[in-house]
Amino acid sequence: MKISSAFWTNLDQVFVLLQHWIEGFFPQWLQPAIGTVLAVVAIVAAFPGIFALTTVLERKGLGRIQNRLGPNRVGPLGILQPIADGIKSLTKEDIVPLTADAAVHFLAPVVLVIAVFLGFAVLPVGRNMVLVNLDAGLLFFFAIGASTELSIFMAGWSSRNKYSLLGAMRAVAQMISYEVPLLLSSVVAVMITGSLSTVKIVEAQSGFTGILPHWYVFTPWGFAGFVLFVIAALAETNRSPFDLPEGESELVAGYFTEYSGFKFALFFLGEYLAMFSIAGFAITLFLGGWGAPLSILGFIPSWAWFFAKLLAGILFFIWLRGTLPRLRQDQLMNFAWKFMLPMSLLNLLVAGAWRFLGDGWSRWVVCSAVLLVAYVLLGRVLMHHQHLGARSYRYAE
Amino acid sequence: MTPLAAFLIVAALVFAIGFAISLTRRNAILVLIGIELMLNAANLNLIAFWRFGPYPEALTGMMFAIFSIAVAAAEAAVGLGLVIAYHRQSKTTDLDAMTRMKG
Amino acid sequence: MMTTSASLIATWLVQQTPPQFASSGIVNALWLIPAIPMVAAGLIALLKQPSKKAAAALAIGGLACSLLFAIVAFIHVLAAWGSSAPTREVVNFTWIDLGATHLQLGWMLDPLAAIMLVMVTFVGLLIFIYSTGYMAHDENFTRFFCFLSLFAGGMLGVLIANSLLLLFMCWEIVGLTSYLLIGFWYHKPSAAAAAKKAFLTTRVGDIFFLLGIVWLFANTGTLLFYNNGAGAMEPTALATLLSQPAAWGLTAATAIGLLIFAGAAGKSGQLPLHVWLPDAMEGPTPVSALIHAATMVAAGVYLVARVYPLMSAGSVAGGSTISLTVVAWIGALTALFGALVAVAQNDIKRILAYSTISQLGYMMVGLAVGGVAVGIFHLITHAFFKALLFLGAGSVIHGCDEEQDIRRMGRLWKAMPITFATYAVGMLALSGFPIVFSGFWSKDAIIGAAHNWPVSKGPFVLLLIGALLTAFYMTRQVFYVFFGTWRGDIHAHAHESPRVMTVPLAILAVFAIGLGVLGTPAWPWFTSFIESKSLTLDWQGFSEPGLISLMSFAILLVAVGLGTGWWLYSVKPIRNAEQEDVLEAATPTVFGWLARRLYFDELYEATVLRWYAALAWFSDWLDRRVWGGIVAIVSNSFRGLGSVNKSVDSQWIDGVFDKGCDELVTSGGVLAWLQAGRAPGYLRLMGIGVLVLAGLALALGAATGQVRL
Amino acid sequence: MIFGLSIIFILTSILTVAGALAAALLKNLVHCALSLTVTFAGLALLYLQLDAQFAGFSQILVYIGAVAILVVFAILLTRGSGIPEYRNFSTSWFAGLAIAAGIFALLAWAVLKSLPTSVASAAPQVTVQQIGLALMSSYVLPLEIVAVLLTVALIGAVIVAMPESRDPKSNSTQGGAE
Repeated sequence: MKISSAFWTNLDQVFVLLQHWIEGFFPQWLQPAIGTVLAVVAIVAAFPGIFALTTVLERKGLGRIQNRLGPNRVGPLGILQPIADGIKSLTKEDIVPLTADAAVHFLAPVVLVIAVFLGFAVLPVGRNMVLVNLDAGLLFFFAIGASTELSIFMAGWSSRNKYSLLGAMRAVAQMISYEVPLLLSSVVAVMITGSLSTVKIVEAQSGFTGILPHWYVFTPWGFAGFVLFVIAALAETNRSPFDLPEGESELVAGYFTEYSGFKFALFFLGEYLAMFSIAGFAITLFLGGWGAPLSILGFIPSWAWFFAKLLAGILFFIWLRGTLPRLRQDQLMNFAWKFMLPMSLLNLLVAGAWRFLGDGWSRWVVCSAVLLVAYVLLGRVLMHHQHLGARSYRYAE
Repeated sequence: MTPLAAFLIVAALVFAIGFAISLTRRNAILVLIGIELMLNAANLNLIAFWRFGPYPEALTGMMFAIFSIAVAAAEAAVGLGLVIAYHRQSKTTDLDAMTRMKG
Repeated sequence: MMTTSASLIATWLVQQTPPQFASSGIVNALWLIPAIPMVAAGLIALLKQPSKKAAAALAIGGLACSLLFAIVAFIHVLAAWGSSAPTREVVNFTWIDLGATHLQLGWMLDPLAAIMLVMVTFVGLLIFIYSTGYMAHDENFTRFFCFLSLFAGGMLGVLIANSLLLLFMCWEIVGLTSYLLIGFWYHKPSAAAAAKKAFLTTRVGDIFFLLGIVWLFANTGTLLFYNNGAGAMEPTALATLLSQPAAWGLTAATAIGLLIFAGAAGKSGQLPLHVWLPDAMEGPTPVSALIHAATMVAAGVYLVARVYPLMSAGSVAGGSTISLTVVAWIGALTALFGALVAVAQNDIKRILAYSTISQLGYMMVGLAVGGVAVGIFHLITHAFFKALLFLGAGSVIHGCDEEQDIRRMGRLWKAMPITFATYAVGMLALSGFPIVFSGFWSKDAIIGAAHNWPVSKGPFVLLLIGALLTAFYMTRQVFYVFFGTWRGDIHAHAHESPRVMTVPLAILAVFAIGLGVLGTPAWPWFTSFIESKSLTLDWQGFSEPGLISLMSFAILLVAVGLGTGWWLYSVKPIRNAEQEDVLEAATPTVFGWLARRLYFDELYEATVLRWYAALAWFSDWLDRRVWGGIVAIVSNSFRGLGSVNKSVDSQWIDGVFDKGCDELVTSGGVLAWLQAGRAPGYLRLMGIGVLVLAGLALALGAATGQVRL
Repeated sequence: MIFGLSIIFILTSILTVAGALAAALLKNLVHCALSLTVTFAGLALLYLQLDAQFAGFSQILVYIGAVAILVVFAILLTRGSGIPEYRNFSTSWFAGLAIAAGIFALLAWAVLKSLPTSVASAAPQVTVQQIGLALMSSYVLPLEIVAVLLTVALIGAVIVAMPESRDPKSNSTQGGAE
C-alpha cells in the first residue's frame, strides 16, 4: 500500500518531476527560465494536440448526430484526418483581397492565437501544474480574453468585405454583451474562495464530504453560476447556438470569409483553443479543477482528471452544436441583457447570503428558493412580454 | 531597477503626444483618444510614484490609478456617445466643423 | 463588510466638527425653515405631472411649516427683546477644513432676520395659495410648484445665513429658480429671452459680489457675519478692513462694500442693472409677485442691510461713508427713473415692475441715509402692498382673458368689485396716501431721513419728485383699468376671480393698511425692534422740528399727483383703446422717451455689446494672425499693408458711414463665429494656459525655494 | 542594462511611445485606434514592471477590452473607417504641436532636474485581497461614488447615443423645446 501510494503520487507529479529533472542539466541561474520554457512548450504542444483530436471528434460526432458517417477515409476510422487537414491548409494558396488592409489582415489571426495561448498560462491543469500562479489569475484570464475581441474586429474590418465586417461587428457586440454575465457568474466562486488565484480556487474545492467532493457546482449558487458561465462561454467562443457571427448560411463564415490557407487554420486553431481555455476555466471555477469526483477515485493523477473533464466539456459543446438551432440577433442580445445579467447579479447576492447564513440547512433552502423563484419569474415575464420572441428591426432601419 | 525618472519621462512623452493629438487632429474621436492617452500617462505617474514612494503598503497611488481607470471608462463611454449623437445630427466628426453650440 | 462601510461613514461624519450650538431650541432648528421648502421641492420634483393636488399640498404645507417656525422664532426674539437678553444668536459650523484655515457656515437669528422670515413666509404662503387658482389650468402645474418651493427655500436661506458664503449659495439658488420661473413658459421666445436676460444681468452683479466675498475672506479670514467678536461684521475685522488701503484712496472696507452693493444692485434692479426686471414680467403673475414683492428683489436690500456695519464703518458722527453715499445716490436716481418710466407704460405688469424699481430705490436710499430700520420698514410694507398689487393685477389679467394692456380694459370696478377694492388699497398705500396706509409712514420715514442727510440734499429732491410721480402713475393706471368704459373685446366678459385668489388679496389688503401702525414717529416699534432699543408711546415724536411741515409737504405732493391723475384721466374719460394718451398728445417726444424706457436697452446694445463685438474681433484677430503660424503672419502682413492702403482710400471715398455699417455686420458675423464653440480653439488656449501657469509655478517655486528642483 | 535602464523597460517604453506616435500620425482612423491599443498594452506592461499586477490587468481589461472596442465602434458608426474626407490636421496644427512640445519640455525638465536618482524600495507584497479590503474599508466611499458614476455614465451614454423617438405623443408635450 505504501509503495503503491508513492507510485500514485509520482504518477500525479510525473510532469513536474520531468521538468525538474531536465532543469537539473542547466546551471542554477538558468533554471527558472528553462522551467518556464519547458512549461510553455508543454502547453503549446498539448493543446493543439487536443485541437487536432477535437476536429476529428467534432466531425464524426456531428456526423453521427446527423445520421451520417463523418470522415472515415484517412487512417483507421478517419482519425488521421487532422493531419491531412493540416497539410492541406499549409499548402493552400494564401489569398489576400486586393483592397484589404494587408498588415492588419495578417496581424489579426496572429494576435488571436497569441492572446488565446496566453490564457492557458494561469490554467491549473493538475496539482502543481500551472505556468504562473498569479495572484490575480482570473483577472488576467478575463483581460486576455477581452483582447481577443479586438483581433476579430481586425479580421473583419481589414477584409473590406461587408459580410466580414458584419460578422465582426456581430461578434464584438456579442462578446462584449456576454462578457458581463461571464465575469459576474465567475465572481461567485471568487467570493466564496476569497481569492482570484486559480490555484486557490481549485484548492478550495478539493475537500470531500463522505465521498462527495466540495465542488462549487453542487451548491445552489454554484449550479446557477455554472449554468450561466457555460451559456456565456458558448456565446463568448461563438459556438452554436450563438454562432451568428460566422453563420455560414447568412454571412458566409463571417469575419474569416476572406481568410484562406494557413491564416484560416490559425483562426480555426484560435477558436478551438479559446473554447478549451474557457471550458478549462469552467472546470477550474465550478467543477473542482483537477480534483477527483469521488474521494475513492483520488488515486488517479490530477492531470488525468482535468483532461477527462475537459474532454467531457468538449463533447458537451459538440453535442450542443449538433442539436440546438441558431438564435436571432435580437434574441441573443435580449437574452444577455434581460436574462443573463439579472440572474448573475442575483446570483452574486445569493452567494453573499450563502456566506453569511451559516452552516445549517437553511441556507440551502433559502438560496435555492431565491434562485428558482427568480428564474421562473424572470422567464415568465420575458416570455410574456415576448422579449425573447418578437422581432424588432430597430437597428436595421 | 529602472529609476523613477525614466517612468516619468515616458509618462510625460505619452502625455505630450496625447495632448498633441487633441490639439492637432480634427476628428472628434481622435481627440478623445488623445484625452485617453493623457489620462493613461497620469495613471503611469500615479503608479510610478506609488511604487517609488516611501509607503507603498498604503496602496494610495494604486487606488488612485484604479479609480482613474474606472472613471476613464465612463468618460470614454459618454464622450463617444456624444460624438455619435453629434454625428447623427450633422453628419460630421470634424471638430473644426462643429460650430453649432446646440443641437 | 456592510457593517464596516457603515461604521466608516459614521466615523467620517463624527470627525466633522460639530456645530457650536446656541442655547435655545428654535435657533438650533432654524435651518429647518429653508430646508422644509427645499425638501418639499425635491419631493414635488419626484411627483408625476398630473398630481396637481399633491404638489400644491406639499408646497403649501411646507411653507406653512416654515411660517410656523418663523413665527416661533419671531416670538423668541420678541421675548428676548422684552427681557433684555441678547437678541442675536448664531450657530456656526465648519464646512471645509482647508488646513491652515477653514470655511465656516452658519445661521443666525436676530430681529432683522426674524421679521423678514415672517414676512417672506407669510407673503409667500399667500402667493402659493393664490397660485393654485392662477395656475390651475397649466399643464406644468407640478413643475411650477417645485420651482416656487425651491425659490422660497433659497430666499429663506438667504435670510437666515450668518455666513456670506452660505448667503451667496442661497442667493444663487434664488437666481437659478428665478431664471426657471421667469422662463416658465419657455415656449414663448420672449419669456425665454427674459429669463436669460435676468440671469445674465444679475450675474454681472454676482461677479462683483463674489469678488467682494473673496476679498473679504482674503483680508479677514472669515466669512461669518457674527462669531462672538471674530465675525466679519464685528469691530475687530472692520478695523482691519479700514486700515487696509485699496486703490484710488479707498479703504478695503469701502471697496468691498461697493463690490457687495454691486451684487445687491443686480438682484434689486438698481440703476445700471435694472434692465432685467421689467422683462421678468414674462413669467406667470404669481412669480412676478414673488420676485418683485417678497423675495428676490428684497434679497438685494436685505444684503445691504446685512453688511450695513461694513458699509457704515469709518463714518464720523452724523456723517456718511463713501459707500453709503454711492448707495444713496444710486437709490435716489433709480427711484426717480423708475417713477418716470412707469408714467408712460401701458402694460399693467410693466407699470408695477417700474414702480418696484422705483420703490427699491427708496429702500436703498432709506438704508443709506437712515439706517437699517428705515430701509427695511419700507421693504416690509412694500412687500405687502406690492404683492397685493401684483396679485390684483394677476386677478385682472385672469379676469380679462390674459389681456395685459391697460388701454384694452376699463370699467372693471363693476365686474370685479373685490379686486377693485383691494387694488385701490394697494394703490393708495403705494402712493403714500396719508395716515391710514402703511406706505405713507414708511416712505415718509425715508424722505425725512433724506432731508436730514448731511451730505447732500440731492437725493431728497429726487425722492420728492418720485413721490409725486408715484401717486400720478398709480392714479393713471387705476383710472385706465377700473374706470371709464370697457375698451376691450366686446364679446369678452370680464369676471371676478375665484375665491382662492381673492381671499389672499383681502388678507394682503388688511396688512397694507395695518402695518403702518408699527412705524409712526410716535410709536417707532419697528426701529426699536430692529435696533433692540426700548420702546415707549410718545406723541412728542411728531413734534420734532420740521417733521410736521415735511409731512405736510409730502402729503401735498401726493395730493397733487393724485389730483393730476384724476384730472387728466377721469375728467375726460378714455373712449377707445386706440386713443392717444393725454400726455402723449401733449409732449410726444418726452413721452416717447419714457415709453422707450429712456433707451437703456438700446444704450447697452450700443455700448456693452459693441465693446464685446470689438473684443471678439480682437480675439479673432489673435486667433488668426498670432496662433495661425508664423508663415501666415508674414504673408498676411504684406497683404495687409496693401489692403490697408486700399481700405483707407475706399473709406474716404465711400464714406465712413457705409463702412461702419459693413463693419457692424462683419463684426456680428465674427462674434457668431467666435461663439460657435469650436473646441480645438478653446483647447489650444487651455494648453497655453497650462503651459504658462505650470512654467510660472515651477520657475517661481524654484526661485523662492518652495519647489526643490 | 543601458544607462541603468533594463532592456525590458526600454523595449516596452519604445512600444508604448511608438504606439502613441502612430496614433497621432496615421491617416486611417482604425489604424490610429489599433495603435492606441499597442500603447495601452505597453502601459500595462510598464505597470507590471512596477509590481502593480492588479492595475496592469485592469488596464488591459478596461482599455483594450472595452475602451478600444468602443472607440472602434464609434469610428465605424460615424462612417469613419478609412480616411476622413477632410484634412487630418487642423489648420493651426503648428501651434498645437508647439504647445505639446512645450509641455513635454517643461515636464521633462522638471523631472530630470528634480529626480536624478531615486531607487525603489523592495517590491511591496500587494495581494488582490489587500486591494479588495482597502476598497471595502478606506476607499468605500470613492468606490460607491465610482459605482454611481459608472451607472450614470452607462445610462447617460445610452440615452445620448439613442436615436430620438419619433413618437408623436412625446413631441406634443415638449413642443417648446426648440
